[in-house]
Amino acid sequence: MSQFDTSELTLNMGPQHPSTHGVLRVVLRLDGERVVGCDIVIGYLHRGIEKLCEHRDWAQIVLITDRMDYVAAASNNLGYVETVEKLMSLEVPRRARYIRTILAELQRIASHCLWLGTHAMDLGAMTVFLYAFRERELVLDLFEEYCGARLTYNSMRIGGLPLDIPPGWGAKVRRFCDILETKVPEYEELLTHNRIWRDRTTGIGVIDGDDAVAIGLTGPALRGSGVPRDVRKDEPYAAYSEFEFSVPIGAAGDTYDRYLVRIEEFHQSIRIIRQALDGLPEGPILGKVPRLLKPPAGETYHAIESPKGELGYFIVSDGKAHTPYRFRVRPPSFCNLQALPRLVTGHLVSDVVALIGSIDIVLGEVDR
Amino acid sequence: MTHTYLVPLLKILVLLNAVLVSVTFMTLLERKVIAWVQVRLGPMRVGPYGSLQPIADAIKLLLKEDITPVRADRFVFTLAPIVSMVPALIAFAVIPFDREATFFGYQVPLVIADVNVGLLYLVSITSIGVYGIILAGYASNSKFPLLSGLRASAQLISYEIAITMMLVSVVVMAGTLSMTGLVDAQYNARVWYVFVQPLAFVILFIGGLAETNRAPFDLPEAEQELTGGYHTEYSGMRFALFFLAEYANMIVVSGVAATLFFGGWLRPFPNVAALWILDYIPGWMWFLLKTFVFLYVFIWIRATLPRYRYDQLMRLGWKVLIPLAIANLVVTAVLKVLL
Amino acid sequence: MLESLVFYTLAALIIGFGVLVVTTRNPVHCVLCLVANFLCVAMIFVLLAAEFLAMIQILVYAGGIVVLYLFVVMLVNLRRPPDARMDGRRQTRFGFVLVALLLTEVSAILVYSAAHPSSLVAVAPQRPAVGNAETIGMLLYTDYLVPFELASMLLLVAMVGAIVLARKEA
Amino acid sequence: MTPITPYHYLVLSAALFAIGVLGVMVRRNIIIILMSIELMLNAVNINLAAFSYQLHNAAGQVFAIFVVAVAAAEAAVGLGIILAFYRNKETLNIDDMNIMRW
Repeated sequence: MSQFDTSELTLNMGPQHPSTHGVLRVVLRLDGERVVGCDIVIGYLHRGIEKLCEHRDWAQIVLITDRMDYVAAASNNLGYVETVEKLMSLEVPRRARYIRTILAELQRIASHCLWLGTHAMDLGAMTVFLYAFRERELVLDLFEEYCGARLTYNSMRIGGLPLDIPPGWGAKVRRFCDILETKVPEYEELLTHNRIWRDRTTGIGVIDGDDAVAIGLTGPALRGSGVPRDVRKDEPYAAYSEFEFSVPIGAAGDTYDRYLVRIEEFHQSIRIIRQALDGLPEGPILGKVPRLLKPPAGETYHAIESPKGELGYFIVSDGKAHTPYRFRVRPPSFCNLQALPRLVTGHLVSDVVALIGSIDIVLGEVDR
Repeated sequence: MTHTYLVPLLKILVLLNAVLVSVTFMTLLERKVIAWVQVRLGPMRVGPYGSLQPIADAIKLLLKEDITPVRADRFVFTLAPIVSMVPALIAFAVIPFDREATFFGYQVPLVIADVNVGLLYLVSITSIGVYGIILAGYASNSKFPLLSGLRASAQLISYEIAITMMLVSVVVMAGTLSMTGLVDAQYNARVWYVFVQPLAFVILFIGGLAETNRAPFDLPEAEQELTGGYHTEYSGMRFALFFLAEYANMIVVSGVAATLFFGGWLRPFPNVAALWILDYIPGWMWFLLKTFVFLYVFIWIRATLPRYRYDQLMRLGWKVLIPLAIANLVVTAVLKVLL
Repeated sequence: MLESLVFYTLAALIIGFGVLVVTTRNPVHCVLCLVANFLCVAMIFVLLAAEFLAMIQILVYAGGIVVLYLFVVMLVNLRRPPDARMDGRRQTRFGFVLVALLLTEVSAILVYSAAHPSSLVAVAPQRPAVGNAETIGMLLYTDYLVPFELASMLLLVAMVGAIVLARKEA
Repeated sequence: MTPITPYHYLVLSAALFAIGVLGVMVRRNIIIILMSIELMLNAVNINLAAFSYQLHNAAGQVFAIFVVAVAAAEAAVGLGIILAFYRNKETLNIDDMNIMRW
């Protein structure tokens, strides 16, 4: 009887849509307002970064990596320089590693602020957006003072750092940590126990740990499902092995848990930054790096925990050219985005925006 | 002749202008209040502290190109903003601002039409307002507006039931449908109805939020989901009309709440003679003050709360508000008969 | 004088919108004309001192029933190409004959009764106080309680029926 | 102009009723046929209200309210049937509705 009853409506969300966080295009098949199918169309921001990197010399690539996850440029820099250091077996001075950690954690805070603001905005809580951006602004100021740029920092060098921290910068970072510690409860007051927020996020886009691993989720999206995987803990890089911090995990694997995980990461980042500032050693900031970078022939994969998940670089060097032979990025946003069709099916249109926000993507990184 | 035709006409003229002006300045108020909540300044460029911003906005919107999509139903597309604006304006006809005021020696009641079915009139007029949204959604011939139109009509019809149920319990208390009569009843009962019918007031307010498509029930125009909803395809003055209608509806709901539950033009404690000092403030000032408080709360809520989801909204309406309203009505009626 | 003016204007509008409902091809426009027609009829009720009825007319008819029609028309239109909405004519000749017969009958009755005024119609048409909600309420809950309850039963049955009909079968 | 008498209302009502009948006969779209029936019900309501006014008796209005209730019930069930039919047959043409069951 109901054989004609396939009243599916195809709704094209994006690439110009307020909640797709850039130029993501989601083609939804709707039954009423319920999503029965979802196709993701990407590539609107493709700039050929991987190919481009094969035609730049090793030092120039740092600058290009800024343009992938442009809201977490320092993390991208860090991942790249560490991969090359691993390839060349370079020793990085301890002070440089500490400062890198501070920068990476500040970047995590900035990225999470942006995520929180836009995620809350997608669900209609417009004030959190401006509150979160207010704190992000402070991070950007700190970065500006450190390297002169506010978005694309180009803040690391192979073998160390281009600049030492300016005098008094450490104190400012400490002050920022104090401020943020009072502001995070402010966000939580507006959201965490808000009935509407909980109704909108609990039970939405549930994915259990095994499935999350199978689908390749990483970062807070994976930890929200209760898998305690964090590259900082499991395969420590920079100076993470020297600090104490915990890896927050969720239980239900829904949007609310992913939200809680990220909120807790604010606190953990503050903890790491404080420890790093306390133990900041003296010394050089740049190791012994040859004038002409020419890594030996070989290949290597190295991953770091970017704010969005596991950011990995796979670089092949043929040992002859001054450029990588092959350059490949494992971007967390791209891999996490694969979970979206699975997460949204069965939910409503309103949940689609919640879920896009909840897996925290940046299109610059998805498309590269 | 003067009294029968001229005075009402003048009243209509004055009220329409006052409403339109206050509606435009509502946009400024909203932007300012939300800005303050969000620790920013809001509009500051046009006029002192941005006070002339609405005028600049109006000029901008008037001068903008009025685009009609090619595949749209042109007639309905033009009609829809008008249909949403007109009910919002004519609803003001029965809202009493004061019992009467003296102008040039004339005693003029400050209500355009004190009809004996005033409350019913309000309910029916607001029920017409839904057409604007549905028609806009249909006429745009685009999917986001269409979804929005469907959402809006379901939402408005569901919340109308709760509101009407609740209004009935107030009417049971007062024994009249006339708006002026409702205020008089509160005067005679020596109490604002909000203290007798707190539940009814809460339901009216929540329902009012939903009826005016305000946050957290602004699903039909959810920018983040439906890219603006039913007015996605609109531009220029037609777009502005939808917004003006929304703000005018907010003022209507606030005015109704003030009249029904907060004694309209009555000063606080109207029967306590010791507070005679309050009488120096004219009644219409009290009314406007009360209305303004509600408008402020509307904006405050918008700045604070996330948005409901469609199914949650329907659940709230049908499974919470309507049963509560019916229970409230039954209890009110029983008590009224017993006491 | 004014009353005549208002009446003739409203009557013209009612007839005009009525004709449009029947003749317009686009169903959505038909529904719009229907709403306009109902609003004019509501104003006729006001003219007849039946304010309560007028409000019910707007609230239930214009704000409720016709929204339902609009909904269905929109849902149905969605899935069809625009040209499929076009609506041919049927039974035209028979329809007009029927209408002509009807009008003849009515006008015959009118002419006859104008010639023989009955005692019923002779009551002076001054403005009576029957329009208000109180009188109707009293009548509804005393003299016409049984029809009232029957009407509510009818609505309940209709509601159940509509749900059963509209529900998708699993 | 002559004062408005009940005859005026009766003529108006008759005309509206006739339009409704015409709609039922002429149109093919079942939704519009239902709408024409609503027109006829309204014509009846005008009559009821006019007589109620003329006779000083609110009973006419009470019956008009019953008519509205019946119209609501009719619309709900009628449109439900139409939707169910449309889902199965993909048509709204009344001439295609010529079987009692499917």
